[in-house]
Amino acid sequence: MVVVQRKELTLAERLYLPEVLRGLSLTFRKFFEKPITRQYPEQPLPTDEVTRGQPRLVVKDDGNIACVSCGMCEVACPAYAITIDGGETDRGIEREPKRFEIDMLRCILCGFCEEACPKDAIFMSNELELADFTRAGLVYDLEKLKRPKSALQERIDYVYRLNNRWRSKQ
Amino acid sequence: MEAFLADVPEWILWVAKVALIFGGLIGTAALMSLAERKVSAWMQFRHGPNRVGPFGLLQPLADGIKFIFKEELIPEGANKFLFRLAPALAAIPSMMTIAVIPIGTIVVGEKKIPFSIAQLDLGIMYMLALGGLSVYGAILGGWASNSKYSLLGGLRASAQMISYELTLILSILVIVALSGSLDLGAIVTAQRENGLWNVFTPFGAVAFVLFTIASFAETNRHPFDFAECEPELVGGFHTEYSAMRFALFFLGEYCAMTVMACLNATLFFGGPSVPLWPEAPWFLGILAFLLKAGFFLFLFIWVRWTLPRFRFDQLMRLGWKVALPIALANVLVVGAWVAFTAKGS
Amino acid sequence: MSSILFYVLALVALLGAAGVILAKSPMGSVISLLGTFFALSVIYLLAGFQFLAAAQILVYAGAILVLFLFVIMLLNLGAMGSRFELSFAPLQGGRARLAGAIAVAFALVGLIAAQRTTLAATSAPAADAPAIDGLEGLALELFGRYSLPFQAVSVLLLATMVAVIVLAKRQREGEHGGERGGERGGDPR
Amino acid sequence: MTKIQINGREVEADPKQPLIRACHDQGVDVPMYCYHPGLAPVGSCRICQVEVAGAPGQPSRVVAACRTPVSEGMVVSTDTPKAHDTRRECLEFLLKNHPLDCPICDKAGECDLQDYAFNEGQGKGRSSEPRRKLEKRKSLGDVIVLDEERCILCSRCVRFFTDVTKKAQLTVEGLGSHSVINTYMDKPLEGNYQGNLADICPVGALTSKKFRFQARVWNLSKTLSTCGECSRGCSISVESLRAKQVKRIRPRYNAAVNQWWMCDTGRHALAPLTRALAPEGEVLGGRLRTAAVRGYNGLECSDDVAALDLAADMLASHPGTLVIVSPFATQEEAKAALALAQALKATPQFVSPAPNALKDDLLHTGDPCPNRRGLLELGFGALAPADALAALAVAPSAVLAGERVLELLGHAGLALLPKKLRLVAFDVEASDLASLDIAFPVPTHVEKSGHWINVDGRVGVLNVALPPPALVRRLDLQLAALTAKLSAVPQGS
Repeated sequence: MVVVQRKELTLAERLYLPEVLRGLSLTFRKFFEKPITRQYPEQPLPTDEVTRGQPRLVVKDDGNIACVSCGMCEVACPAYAITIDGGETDRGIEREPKRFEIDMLRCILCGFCEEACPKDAIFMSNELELADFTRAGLVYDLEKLKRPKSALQERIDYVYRLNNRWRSKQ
Repeated sequence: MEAFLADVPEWILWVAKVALIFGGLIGTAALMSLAERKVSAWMQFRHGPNRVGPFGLLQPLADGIKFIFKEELIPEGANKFLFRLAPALAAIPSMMTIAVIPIGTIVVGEKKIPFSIAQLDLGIMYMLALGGLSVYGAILGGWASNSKYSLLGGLRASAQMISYELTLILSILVIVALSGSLDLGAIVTAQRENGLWNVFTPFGAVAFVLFTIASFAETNRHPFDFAECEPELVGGFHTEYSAMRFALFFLGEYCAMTVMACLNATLFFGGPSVPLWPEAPWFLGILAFLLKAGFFLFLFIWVRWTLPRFRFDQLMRLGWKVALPIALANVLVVGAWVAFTAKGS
Repeated sequence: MSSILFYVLALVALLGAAGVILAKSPMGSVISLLGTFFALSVIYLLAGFQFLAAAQILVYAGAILVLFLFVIMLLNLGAMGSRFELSFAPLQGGRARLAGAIAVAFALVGLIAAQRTTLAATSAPAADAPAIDGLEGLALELFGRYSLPFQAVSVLLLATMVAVIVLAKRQREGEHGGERGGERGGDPR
Repeated sequence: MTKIQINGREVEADPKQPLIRACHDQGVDVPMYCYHPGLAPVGSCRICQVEVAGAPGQPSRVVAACRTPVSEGMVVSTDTPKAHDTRRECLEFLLKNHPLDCPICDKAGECDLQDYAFNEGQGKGRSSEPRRKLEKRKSLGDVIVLDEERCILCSRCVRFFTDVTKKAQLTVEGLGSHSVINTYMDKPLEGNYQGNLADICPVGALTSKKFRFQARVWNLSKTLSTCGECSRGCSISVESLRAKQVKRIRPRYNAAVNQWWMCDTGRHALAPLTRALAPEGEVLGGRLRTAAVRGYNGLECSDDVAALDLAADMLASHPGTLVIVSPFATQEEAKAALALAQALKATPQFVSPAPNALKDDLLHTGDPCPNRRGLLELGFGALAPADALAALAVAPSAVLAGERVLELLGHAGLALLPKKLRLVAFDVEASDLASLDIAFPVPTHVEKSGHWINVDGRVGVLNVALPPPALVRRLDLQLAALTAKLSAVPQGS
């Protein structure tokens, strides 16, 4: 059995009032300190390259989507959030997604799709907000997922750097 | 203007004063609900409500609208009559006590209009009588809700009120003995004539500390808010209340706080007298009163966000074994002192 | 005007008093008693006894009834139901009727006595009344002329308290050992 | 039989077969691209090289297992470093010009080259030369498209036409690194067996135009089934996507019926299987989804139990019923129809359309009735559509049962039938014919299980590849329920 020996209190502590005053002075001093909380919608959360937000599809500089609908992200997705239907295109890559849906209600933002993609077509953007009034509205289609490459560049560079480090250790 | 005011019938002045004071009281209570959240936020490095209006100043209004439009629920098995009566019992007595507080004197030309609704000889008795009734709101509300949390909240409220009311009365009695009157106006006048606020006299200082502690307990405020006590009782006596009835409980609590702050300022800090300047103009007096009362209102919030809640047996021990003996001894010594210095008639 | 008010208040007081006895649940009794106290205190005010009125509210309504409520809630005497219900059971049975008769007789005697005193008071000079009303006057009367009865009543109260404590203590003896429950736990004193 | 040793194990092998077959028979994995068990071996890809011990005192040799016959006492090892190295070098050479477009390639997921490169290949190419640039989308007729860059020149496709259809259409054109597969004179491919090229191509060079980019193969759920396009009853694998749509039909090896092949008619017969669903709440205009009963506004949705009661009453009060089933009826459905015919004292018959012109020497029989033999053996009489319509025109009532029975009888002919005919139909689709009184929905043959008997008397199995619509029940159960209700109704009342 553990017996916790109580600390013998001094007279000032036993009188209690001085301690109360000490506490009051502490809170009063803190009263004038700068708030550390964030005014969320006006001051959004800081994001940087490590931020793993929602997956987005890269639109290359020529205006075409980088995705060739190979289905690797669909396979990698542990939450079965991605559904892709491919189709033929006249572009050199022959194949592009006709339907690319991510059910954001299922998506767990794990980033496996980003890792699986052989075409650098899907990256975790720094977008964090996710809200809608309907469930159907949260199944993002191709148009909702498209982002210009420049918007994702920071993350793309980060992923490349990460992968290069991994490669050099091999 | 002055001539006009001089000719105004007495009853119109009275109605104007009632409107002003009650409006001020309810406005203060509303502002306090905002101040409570703002001050707590600042003490915790937060912003507090700042969405409704500039600096969140319209937040009480938004809250009020919300309270009005929310659904009122009466629990099954509740005593409907008492359940509906309790919020009114909680709010009305504490609002009525403001009537005897002397806020100052308005001077218009030659005419001096005392700025308080009533100047009773037994002002303090009146306050204490009504103040003692405010506990009924908590007790009956807690009992009528047919909920174990509410019942326990009501029980605690009654036990606590009885315990601390003694201390409260005894500490006021010291001031009454020192001033020789139950009239609050007379008490203020006595302090002004002595040139010394009661808090700076040795007995007054002890009484002040006891009064402040007891007033926290009487208004159910931290660190003695056992009647509500969220961690154990979910919300205590008002657990089952919603919408405007809940708002009335809050209004009652904040009005009681306001009155206690005013009383503290009046009894121990000379009410509307300006320090070191007895001939100060009348509006400075009112301002001084408001500042003093404001400080005690701030103290209520300040203490709430500083001290942890007592345990109930600690509360009772503090009340009966510490505060009450000291208060009794204080009364005894003051009585002897007053008797032997033979200042009275 | 004031006499109409008086009769209304008197009626309220009497109804409240009846409610104390007749209410089915203790809570109803307490609420009825509260009504009676209020009516009485307003009657005091009408008669000009401000101090008495305030003291009535302060002591009876503010403290003693709260104590009653506390005890009733602590005992948890069954559900009260959603409205007041009256029960006339206390008025049935021979003994109850006898007791009722005696009570009514006492009340009558009291009323007559009061009536006579009031008549006597009205004949006396009216200058006495404000003297009793004021705090100083009351204090002088209480600690001067009526000092002995006041002390006697205090002794009676003391005796009652002692009796209650003795009764409570005797009942609890043997049930518990030392009474140390309050000493456990955290208060560092 | 010859005794040889494979990886240290004494086994018996058929001396008429190449060594690779002996290895595969023993479960020893030897990769192969150009070799196909249905085609003559040529040994052009060299990926199947294994190590064979030499004569005593001689060093061991590495030989292509597909071109080496089994000989007595051979000691073969597939797992030695030497064999591995040889194969790896060979693989590297094959991959030298192979484009890295697996993400786009339809073969990905079932590609031999991809699998072996993943298992044995190296992570990086050592070549600094640019890959050859060739035509990526070269159409070879209506069915097949060729990606010349992906081709590893195994010549399986060339040999398919020479060995299987006996009508050579493809050749390897050019020399060295300029070699490509091409048709003679750039003519488009013809014949009913072009689709097999996409199956036998070991890489993604030859792909099916119909299936191109339709789905990733690992997403397809494959169900073993039987083709219903002719009475051959080829064994097939029905491959459907997300339990909604049949995306592809491929032949499945069945030595007795179709071996590795199937015709394009069966391969592309997706439309009859994956029928467009009528919009919710609509009975007609496509697929029947609920029972329908003639009301004031034509055919109207009905509860199937109530419709069955009504059908039983109607048939009982109009004796002399014709019972005609579809040639697609399975044995189980035919049995149920037989019982129904007995209960109605009718002669069971089935619609037998005339043979079509698709008949060829290889697989297609030209007979569009997949279960003709089974129905005949159960005692059904064959009835040409014209005869059937003539009989219906004079009959008081009739039951038409089975997938596509109305379609095979001809909607034009059915529309001319007299109104007094009491007609009960069980079909996948139904139009609002004037004489049709009650219609019941049935599943298609990829939505049910059952058996067909093919022209040679071999049993073909049907399995459920797609779930049928919610309220569609099996035909045999519906017919049995109708029979049961009929026996409860007094006859001729």
